Amino acid sequence: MTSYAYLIPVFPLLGFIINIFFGKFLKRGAAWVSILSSLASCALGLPAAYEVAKTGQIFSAHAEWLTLGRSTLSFGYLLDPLAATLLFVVTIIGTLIQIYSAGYMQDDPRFSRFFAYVSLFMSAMLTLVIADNYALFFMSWEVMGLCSYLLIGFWFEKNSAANAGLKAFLTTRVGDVGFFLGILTLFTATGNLNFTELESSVHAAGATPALALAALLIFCGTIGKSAQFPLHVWLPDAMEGPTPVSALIHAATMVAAGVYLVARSFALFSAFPSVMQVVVLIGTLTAFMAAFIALSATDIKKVLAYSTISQLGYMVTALGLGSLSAGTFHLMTHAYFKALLFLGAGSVIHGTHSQDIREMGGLLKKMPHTAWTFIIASLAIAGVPPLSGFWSKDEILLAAFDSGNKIVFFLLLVIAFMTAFYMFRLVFLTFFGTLRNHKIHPHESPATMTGPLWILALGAILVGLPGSPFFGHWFSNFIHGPVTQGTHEIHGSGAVHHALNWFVVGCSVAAGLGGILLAAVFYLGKLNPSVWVMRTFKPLYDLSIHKLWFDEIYSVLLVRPFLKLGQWLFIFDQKAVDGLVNAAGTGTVKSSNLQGWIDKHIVDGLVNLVGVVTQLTSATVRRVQTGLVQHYLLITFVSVILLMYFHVKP
Amino acid sequence: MAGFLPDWVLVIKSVLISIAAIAFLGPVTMMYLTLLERKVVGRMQNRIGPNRVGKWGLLQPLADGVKMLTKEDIVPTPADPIAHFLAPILIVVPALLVFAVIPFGRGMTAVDLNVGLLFFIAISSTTTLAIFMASWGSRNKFSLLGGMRSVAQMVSYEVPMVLSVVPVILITGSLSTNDIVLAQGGWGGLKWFIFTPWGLLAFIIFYLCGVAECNRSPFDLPEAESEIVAGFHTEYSGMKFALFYMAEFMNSFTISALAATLFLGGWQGPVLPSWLWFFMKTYVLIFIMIWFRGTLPRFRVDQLMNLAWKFLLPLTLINIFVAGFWYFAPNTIVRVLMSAGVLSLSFWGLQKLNQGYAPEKRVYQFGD
Amino acid sequence: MTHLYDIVKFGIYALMAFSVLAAILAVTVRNLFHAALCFAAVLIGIAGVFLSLHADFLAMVQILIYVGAVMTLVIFAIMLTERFGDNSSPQNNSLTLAAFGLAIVSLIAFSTISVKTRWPIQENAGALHLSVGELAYALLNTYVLPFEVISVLLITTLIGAVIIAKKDRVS
Amino acid sequence: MIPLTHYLIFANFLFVIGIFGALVRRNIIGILIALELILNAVNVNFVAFSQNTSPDPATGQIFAFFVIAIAAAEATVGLAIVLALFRVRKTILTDEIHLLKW
Repeated sequence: MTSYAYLIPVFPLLGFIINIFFGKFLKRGAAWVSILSSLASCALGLPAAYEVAKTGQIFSAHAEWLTLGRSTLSFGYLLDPLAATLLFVVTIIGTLIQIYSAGYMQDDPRFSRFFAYVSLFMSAMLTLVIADNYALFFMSWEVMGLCSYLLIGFWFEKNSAANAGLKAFLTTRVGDVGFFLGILTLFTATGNLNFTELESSVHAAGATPALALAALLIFCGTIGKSAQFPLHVWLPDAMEGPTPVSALIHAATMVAAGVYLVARSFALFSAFPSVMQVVVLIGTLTAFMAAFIALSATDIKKVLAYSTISQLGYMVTALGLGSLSAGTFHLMTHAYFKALLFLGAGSVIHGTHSQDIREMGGLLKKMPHTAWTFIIASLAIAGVPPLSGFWSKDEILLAAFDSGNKIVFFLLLVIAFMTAFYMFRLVFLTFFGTLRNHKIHPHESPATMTGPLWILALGAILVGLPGSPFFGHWFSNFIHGPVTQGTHEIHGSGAVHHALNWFVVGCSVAAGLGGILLAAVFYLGKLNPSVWVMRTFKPLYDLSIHKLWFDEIYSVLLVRPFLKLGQWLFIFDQKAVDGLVNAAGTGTVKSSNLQGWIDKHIVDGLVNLVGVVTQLTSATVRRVQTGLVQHYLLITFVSVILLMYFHVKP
Repeated sequence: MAGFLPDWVLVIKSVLISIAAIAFLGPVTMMYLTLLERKVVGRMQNRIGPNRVGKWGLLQPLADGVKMLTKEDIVPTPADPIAHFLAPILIVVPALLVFAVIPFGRGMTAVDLNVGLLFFIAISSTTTLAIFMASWGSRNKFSLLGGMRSVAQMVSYEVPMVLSVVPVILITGSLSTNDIVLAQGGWGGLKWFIFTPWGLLAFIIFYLCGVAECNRSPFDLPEAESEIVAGFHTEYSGMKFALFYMAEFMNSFTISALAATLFLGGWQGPVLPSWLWFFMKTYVLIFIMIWFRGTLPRFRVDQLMNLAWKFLLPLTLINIFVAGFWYFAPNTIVRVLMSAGVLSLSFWGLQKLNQGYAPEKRVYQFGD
Repeated sequence: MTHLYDIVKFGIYALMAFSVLAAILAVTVRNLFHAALCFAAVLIGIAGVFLSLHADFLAMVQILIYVGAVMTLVIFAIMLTERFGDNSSPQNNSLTLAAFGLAIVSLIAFSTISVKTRWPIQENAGALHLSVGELAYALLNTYVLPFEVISVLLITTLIGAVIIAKKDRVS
Repeated sequence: MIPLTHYLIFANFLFVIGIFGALVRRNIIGILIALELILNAVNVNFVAFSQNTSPDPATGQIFAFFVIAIAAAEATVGLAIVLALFRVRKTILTDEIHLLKW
């Protein structure tokens, strides 16, 4: 199957073409076209991934594309463990979410357009996963950006949705420009854009500043796409899109592409410890900040959005700590449980037509399937063993512990605690207690929606196992197998390990369970200390509920200076200039009597002289500026001839 | 004789013989095509057609020629005399020139250019100039309208026509008409390009566009008698008028001949001599053109343009892709099925897409 | 065969002279339609010159694109903007004398440069035959980037021309 | 068989005539024709040089193709502008379009 790997993205592309052109005639059949095309990709992609996993080999092929001077650009596919992992994630989750969308989008007037976009997105994402060089990677990266824009603004009648789409597009653009410059820098420095030869070419070029710059610029792409600090502001707003889109693009796959980019460029990053430190810094900061904001969010999708940002920060931190396997592993598990969470949230929204968790409550009885799968996913993200999130989070904590950086380790623990807390705050507020707004009439969603939920729940439970000690850390061996031989020694922590570190496990479980317990105390019992906490730590609470004032800071940084400048100029005009003019006016009036005759005889004479000179000059000079094109043309030609003459003469 | 005359005289002599043959063939073809057309259309309309002059009216074209030559040559007073005079001459020149690259039989190409096909397309595209001269020079509103219509139509249909030829060039890898015929030899005629999915489609499109390029029915808007008298040659009489007709008939001959060359294997064929095969195929195609005229009503302008730009053009583009696939795919039945499937699917799809855009009812802009 | 060469040579020079003559007419004739026709004659003459330089494909492209397409456009524009046979207003502006002087000066200058420079003539000059395939190879390999840029330019032009020339719906 | 210099002089003639036309024509379409003439002169030079001096004879022809493509684009946009201009100002004579004149 591996030799047909290049066909994997082709099927969704066909689905896109059929849906965009003939969607009008297909009506509800559009969903079938998309789902079947995704299934075809699954049918090709999963055996290919299995082949990689079984043999541990790398499959790739490429064809020459362009010759640019001395270097050539090629395009082709690369199936290594990393790509296989992502294939496993993207094809399955993509298909499930499309099945779910068929139910969720049922009554939308632009039904076929939605599936066309999703198919295009699938195609781009799969291309990105199996791309074997930066150029192809960047192209599909941009197509994904386009799809993201289109889908966030899918309900463009709503002003906020259209604006959110624009914001997402423009914010990620900042990162993309950096990424593109990074690719160019890399190409200039090494003359190579292929992933397979990246390591050798980086070694050949040595650790030059240009390469460090390239790494940093490429990381800009990650910051934009994976919504890292300081470009994270677009992701919460992106929740304006349909919920399946949030699940597919803004939780499971596209935003993970940034992490994937770092993993792909790992050879480049790991050559520069300083760059790695930047990566760790950004990752930890993002993770902490987003988790902090999530504590107080009341919109069900916003909580999940901030949680996504936080978890992405986790992955980036792991990669920055030099643990390729931990980051990738968490990417995979996170994709499953976060997609599940979003789909669950979608189901809740579908059933209650509300997004505010303060209005909900007691949905466990009304929507049992949704509730139980949601709780499973929440347990997974909180890191409760033996669910998938536990294993991957443990890997990351272990990597942090091994790196010896106590602060990072501690922060990550705190974040884990916060994650558990806000997730179970969400769960308890939504599914337990009693319904707070009685205008809501919740009902369970149809089978096309609950089916994928259960399948994903199964995934959220099981996908952690390959990385667990029960399977001998099979996953980390697999990832480290053929790709990065030699590189994992650099930081020591990414290396193969076979024993559980009971201290780290203990900390991790304690943080998770502690968070759940605290949430239970806050929101389940009658005590309800949350109001008290809110009042006591008011500054902190304000900070959280206002999202650390990020939108405001940006508007201040960008908008206010211009307004200020304008005002300042206005005041200057009014006070200084006008004042001077007035003073001069008064002075002139007062002294005019005295100087009347001087005016008449000397000044007027001078003025007239100036006037006459001006007139004379302009009368001659204006002949040059006739407004007739051909006069200019004549001058140009004459000048060219003269230039040629002077050039040739000596 | 080789030792008798200097070499250069021999070269010029052979050139002259070719020129003479073509210069003779063109008008004769035209003369008897008029007869053929009148006979065939007559039969289709349950008439007999000309039968008074000579056996089966065989001398009718000669009589017509004499009549044309002796008619008065009228030039309208306000006309642009130079353009009005040059137009009928210039319209015949490209029509005659393209005969040079048509392979009439085995080794019977007057000039085997290595860019023969492009030569054909390039030269026939200059016809628009002559039509412009005729329509602008006559200073007659019907001429101008006819000329505008004609040029718009020719420019529009040239695009899908050229693109429909591209697959043939792609597969044979040559622009020489001779090479294209040679590439279709063997298998008792089964290697003709018309027997491939892309070839069939390209042939249909090429032939349709060719009919449009000749301004023949059902694409005869530029000369629509019921609308604009006779289009760009309204103001011409006598031999000048005959020249326009001559160009038109020669064009329909060359288009048919080229269609036969590109898709029907040219002079390839068993048993019979090569030139006979060639003429048989060509005349079948000419007969179909006349058949069109006998059966089909005229297009409306918007239908005409929609057909060219919204249907034929995308279809030819898809066809080029399919031909590229054909070139690289292994020679199996799968190749045939896949290309046929893609082409018929896109045919169906384009038809579906075009349906929505057909105007529901006619709008008379100046009707009130 | 020398005589034949002489004849062909004479033919080429005649073609050049014809082209120059037609070019002069194209920029001086009062009737713009005639000027366009003269320009078409120049283009065909230049196509002939290309043939003499063994650039067959280019010659055909020249005819196809210039005569078939560009001239059609030009004549369309003339028909849409000119009143028929209106030769009352002069076609030349007041620059004629200056332009003529400039033309003569630059003609002399350029011709001197052309004659005096010692061009590095290749040995097989004048006998290089290029097949269409080689041209295509050069176009799609060595010069693929300019080729792509040109295609972008053309599509931009297409859209731009439509937008400029279409009637304003609003007003 | 015809020396390079003769081609160059031929091209010079065309170029200079083109310049003359571009300078003296009042009608924008006339100017466009003259500009096309200049471009054609350049093309003749390209092909003549590629045939005579270049080690790779394809280069000149390829550039002639590019010039033709650009000339076509130029003609299209130019004529579109002419039409738009005519629609607004009812004239396409350059010396009657002088809004920017002093």
